[in-house]
Amino acid sequence: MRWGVVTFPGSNDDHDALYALDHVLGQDAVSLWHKERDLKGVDCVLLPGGFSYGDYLRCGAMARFSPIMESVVELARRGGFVWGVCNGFQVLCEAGLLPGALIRNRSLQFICTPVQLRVEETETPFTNQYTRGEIISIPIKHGEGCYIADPVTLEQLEENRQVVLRYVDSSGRATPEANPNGALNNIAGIVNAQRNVFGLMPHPEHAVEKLVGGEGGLRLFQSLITAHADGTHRPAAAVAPGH
Amino acid sequence: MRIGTEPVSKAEALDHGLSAEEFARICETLGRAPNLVELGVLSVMWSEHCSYKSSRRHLKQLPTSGPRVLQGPGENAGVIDIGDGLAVAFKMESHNHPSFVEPYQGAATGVGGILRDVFTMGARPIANLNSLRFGSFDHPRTRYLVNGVVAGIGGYGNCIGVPTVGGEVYFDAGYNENILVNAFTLGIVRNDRIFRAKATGVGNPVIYVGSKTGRDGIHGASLLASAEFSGEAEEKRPTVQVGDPFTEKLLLEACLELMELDAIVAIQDMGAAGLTSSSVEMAGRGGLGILLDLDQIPVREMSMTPYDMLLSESQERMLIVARAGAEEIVQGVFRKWDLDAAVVGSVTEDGLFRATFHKQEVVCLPVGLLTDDAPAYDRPANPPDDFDTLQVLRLDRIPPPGDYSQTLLRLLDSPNIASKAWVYRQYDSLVRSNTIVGPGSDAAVLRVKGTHKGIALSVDCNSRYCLLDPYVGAMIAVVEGARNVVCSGGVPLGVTDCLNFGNPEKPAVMWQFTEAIRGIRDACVALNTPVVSGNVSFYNETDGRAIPPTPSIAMVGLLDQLEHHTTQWFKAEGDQIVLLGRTREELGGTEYLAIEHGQVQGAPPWIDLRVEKQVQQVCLQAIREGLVRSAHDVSEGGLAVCLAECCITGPDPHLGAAIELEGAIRPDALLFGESQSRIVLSVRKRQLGRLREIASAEDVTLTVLGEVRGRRLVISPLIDVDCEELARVYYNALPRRMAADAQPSS
Amino acid sequence: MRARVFITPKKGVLDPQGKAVERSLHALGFAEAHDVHLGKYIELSIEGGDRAQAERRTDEMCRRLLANGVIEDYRFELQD
Amino acid sequence: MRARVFITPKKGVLDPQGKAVERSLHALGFAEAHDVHLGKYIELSIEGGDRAQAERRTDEMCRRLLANGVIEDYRFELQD
Ligand SMILES: Nc1ncnc2c1ncn2[C@@H]1O[C@H](COP(=O)(O)OP(=O)(O)O)[C@@H](O)[C@H]1O
Ligand SMILES: [Mg+2]
Repeated sequence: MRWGVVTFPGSNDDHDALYALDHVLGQDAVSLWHKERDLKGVDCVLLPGGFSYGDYLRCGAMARFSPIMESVVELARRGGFVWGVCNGFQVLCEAGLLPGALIRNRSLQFICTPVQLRVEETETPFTNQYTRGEIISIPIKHGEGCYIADPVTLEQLEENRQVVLRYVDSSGRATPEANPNGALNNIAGIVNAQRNVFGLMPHPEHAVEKLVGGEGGLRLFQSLITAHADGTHRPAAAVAPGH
Repeated sequence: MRIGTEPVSKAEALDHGLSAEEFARICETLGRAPNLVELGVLSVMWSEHCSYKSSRRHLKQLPTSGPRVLQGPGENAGVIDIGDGLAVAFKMESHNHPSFVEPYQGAATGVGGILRDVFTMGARPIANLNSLRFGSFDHPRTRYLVNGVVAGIGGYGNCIGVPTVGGEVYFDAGYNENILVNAFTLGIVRNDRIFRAKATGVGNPVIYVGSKTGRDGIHGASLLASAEFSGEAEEKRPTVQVGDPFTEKLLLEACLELMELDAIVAIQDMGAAGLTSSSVEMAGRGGLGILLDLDQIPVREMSMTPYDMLLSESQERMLIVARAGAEEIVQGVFRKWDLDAAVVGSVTEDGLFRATFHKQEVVCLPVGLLTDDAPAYDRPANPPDDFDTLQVLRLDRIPPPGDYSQTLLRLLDSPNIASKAWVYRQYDSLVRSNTIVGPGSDAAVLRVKGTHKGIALSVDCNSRYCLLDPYVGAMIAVVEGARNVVCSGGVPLGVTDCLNFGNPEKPAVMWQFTEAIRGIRDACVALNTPVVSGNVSFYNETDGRAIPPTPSIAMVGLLDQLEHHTTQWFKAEGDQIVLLGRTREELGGTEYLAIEHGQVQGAPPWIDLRVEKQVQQVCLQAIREGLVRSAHDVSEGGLAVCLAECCITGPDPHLGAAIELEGAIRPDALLFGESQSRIVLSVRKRQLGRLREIASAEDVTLTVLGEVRGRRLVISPLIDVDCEELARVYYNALPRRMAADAQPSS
Repeated sequence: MRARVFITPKKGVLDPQGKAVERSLHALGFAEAHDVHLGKYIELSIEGGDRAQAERRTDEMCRRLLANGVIEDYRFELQD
Repeated sequence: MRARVFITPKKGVLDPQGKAVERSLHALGFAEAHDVHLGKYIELSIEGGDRAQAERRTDEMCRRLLANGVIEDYRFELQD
């Protein structure tokens, strides 16, 4: 399948996502420049970590107005895959493709550390290679990763099984101590109701090689590759939108 | 607006920090008194910070060349070849005073500055380190400063996307009023694409790129770092520099992109003394002149004077000498990244630094006067009066601990020994996905993509040793850095230093400085690690009290095969624990003496460079042969702390050890003494024989201490503690102190 | 015209910064401080147009960019 | 008593945040926005004491904790 990784001027983990896709997973991956609208026919757009436009006002606040995001929103509306990691997750919330928002960590500090995650839902194109309840380790590195949403939204997310990943301790319990940033319900990652848009704070692209951070994130990518191959979630038309 | 073209008086010159003799020399050379703008230029270029006037002649003693050295000191960063057509560019720099005044911004802009030094060379930064010194936790401002500095380093490095992979932090009352913030960056560059800051080609355009110029830090780094602090310095405080990492990220990407095109002749960042030093130094290296048209400088504020523009230390700016006709190429790239690029001058053949403003010439100075002919002093140097008494340690008056387990726990609770995770968790250590070993082991290890190689990095300095004996202390800083690199599987390649001292006009400080240089020289010669770049920070004094001498050393090493990378923690039950090197009865300058007996006293541990080299050789050889499961050097806290760290710094669950210790020396020296040239290895039982062979071939003492076993650290008969207890103390020491009630900023 | 924009966390939304500031104030002996909330304050000049237009435009800036309606409220004042 | 504190970057000190917001506003077509500065807005309640005392204490809070005097200015208003 063909992947596109967006580069905003302040993106940092775009190289890492491309490296993971291209070098480690052998995927066809291209870079997408924020000032352009052409998605180059990709099946999945990945919005990487970093500080899109400096993020001095609010994380991801500006990115949603970029030309490339117009096309990304359209791709998502047509059922194409859109995946936001860290800053990418923040952008997706700002753009309204995912509900809720990400605010300052409870500690008010940036945190870079591996965390344990429980895979809550496997019936998504992003997690079909895991078993429900499985615990994986992936690093986080963010200052504003505390997921919040209003009570109604939160309940809906839980009810529809849209909470995909939760911070847990090594025995799998979603305790306050295991929650690195204060996220409500220990939420680390969610999908939208249609399950084609995925946002998470941990960085799976930094967990795809034994040598560098382990392989805890590898199957997130493989899940999507599988889903794409099965055609279960194929977007309506994986071509650049007209403009 | 006062443009400042009238000749200045001697009083004004003294006000600018020049001495009467220096001013007389200037007038004599020029045949006239300089005007105010020129005085500003002269005062910054002749400041200690820019001219190295107290240190220049001493720095010449350092070994700076070697077969791999592509660029030694004198450029923005040093460069060492690592094979495969690649090289590493690296440097360390201080941002001490600014960080004391405004910890967040001071530290942040320190990181920004050192990053520019490295990407100026054409290198893509891949790693940052930081070396920090704070006052004691009893001091009312310490926690505020720690919080701000750490957040500032993280804030800048995380945003620009360069991982911070290691560093060091010490707390000592000697830094209560003068903290140290030293930042290091390493970048990767193709060895045939190194950019330098040497202006050539008369008529070539001089192009200003990056942020606009404001009144930030006028006389900031240069003057602040060239004079002592006192209460009233706060009043004269220039506008504090504020960092803008996002703009720097744009600048970084734009510069690296431009470097792929054939447009740049020379490039230098605008750091201390901004536009002045970057133009003068580029002209100086090329033996040419530069003419600037100050009306073209992009400014942020109205009514900036020529003086302001030339001396501003606004961040995130670079100066480029481009190939004539390449202006459009430069501007095109910068436009893509939404940055300003303005042609502000040209290279001239007259050897003069000239600047015009509103069509009027406001500066006309010989470049030579500002560079090579700047003053250089041979300042008097004498040991401090208390040197001899400091060295005395009466061991017979040091009672042994009552409970060795408790002593070990107290050492693990010392902020100087405890885990620094509270600090480095705030740094993105992963971005760019090269981090094989991040912070928390002896040295960080990064892979070099596209090769089988790795880079190992460590920064070290025990300033307590340096206070007691700057010669020995400096040697130890070098060899400890090398030892850390070796424990991680790397061959030490070269060094950058950041020499932090008090007021060089005091003979005692000057003596500490010269002794430290001698120590660095001897150690670097012995280890074959040239010093390729560095920085001197003098005047770290407040109200006449100098900091402990602190020559921080960053060591860069190379792993030919990445799979040789090694970490410090035990790996498996049953592995044999081995000590390389000998333990002497040395307690001088130890953390044990300070924590348990409240003394900073005695001679620091002795160092025999030949033995050190042999020990490192054995460790490397064993790692290369695949014998070593873990390697950890013995440093602060001695063997007991080293073993505890081997138990608890790895992933859960922590592995214990069963150790039998015997020796003919005092048990506290055996356990907590800090004898040098020691490394603790763990190896599989069946590999022990081969390890013995290697050690005996190098004539290195090898002692089998015991084996990895259980969940307790047992050093019979004196110590027996559960690993979870060790870990609890070790990991909580900093968070506990930092979580205490908030401290005011003033 | 000069606009002053106040952005505050919506009622009920977590405000870790406000909490931290309150804790610090107490630690420093300001026991009388309560119910601390931390928001953003933005000052800007608006060129041209009349007051009504400035009002409309500032509101639009807030809605589109300056505040995130999911978690923040905004208010603004205009001055000549 | 309710206090509203405004903290702004000192004049002459670089304000990358304000600069970034201004750039963003222009990119969104708000060409009329200029001279944008981004600061903090803090609301708190002060219990007990009279107005004069509240004023003195709030000022003290600003100096000691809320504003960073090296790079920021502050102003505040009190309301009953
Ligand atoms: N300021 C810092 N920034 C990043 N990492 C740090 C910092 N201080 C210490 N560390 C990391 O913590 C670990 C222990 O540091 P230190 O005690 O100085 O090690 P050593 O004694 O082996 O030199 C090292 O991996 C080091 O890189
Ligand atoms: Mg070490």
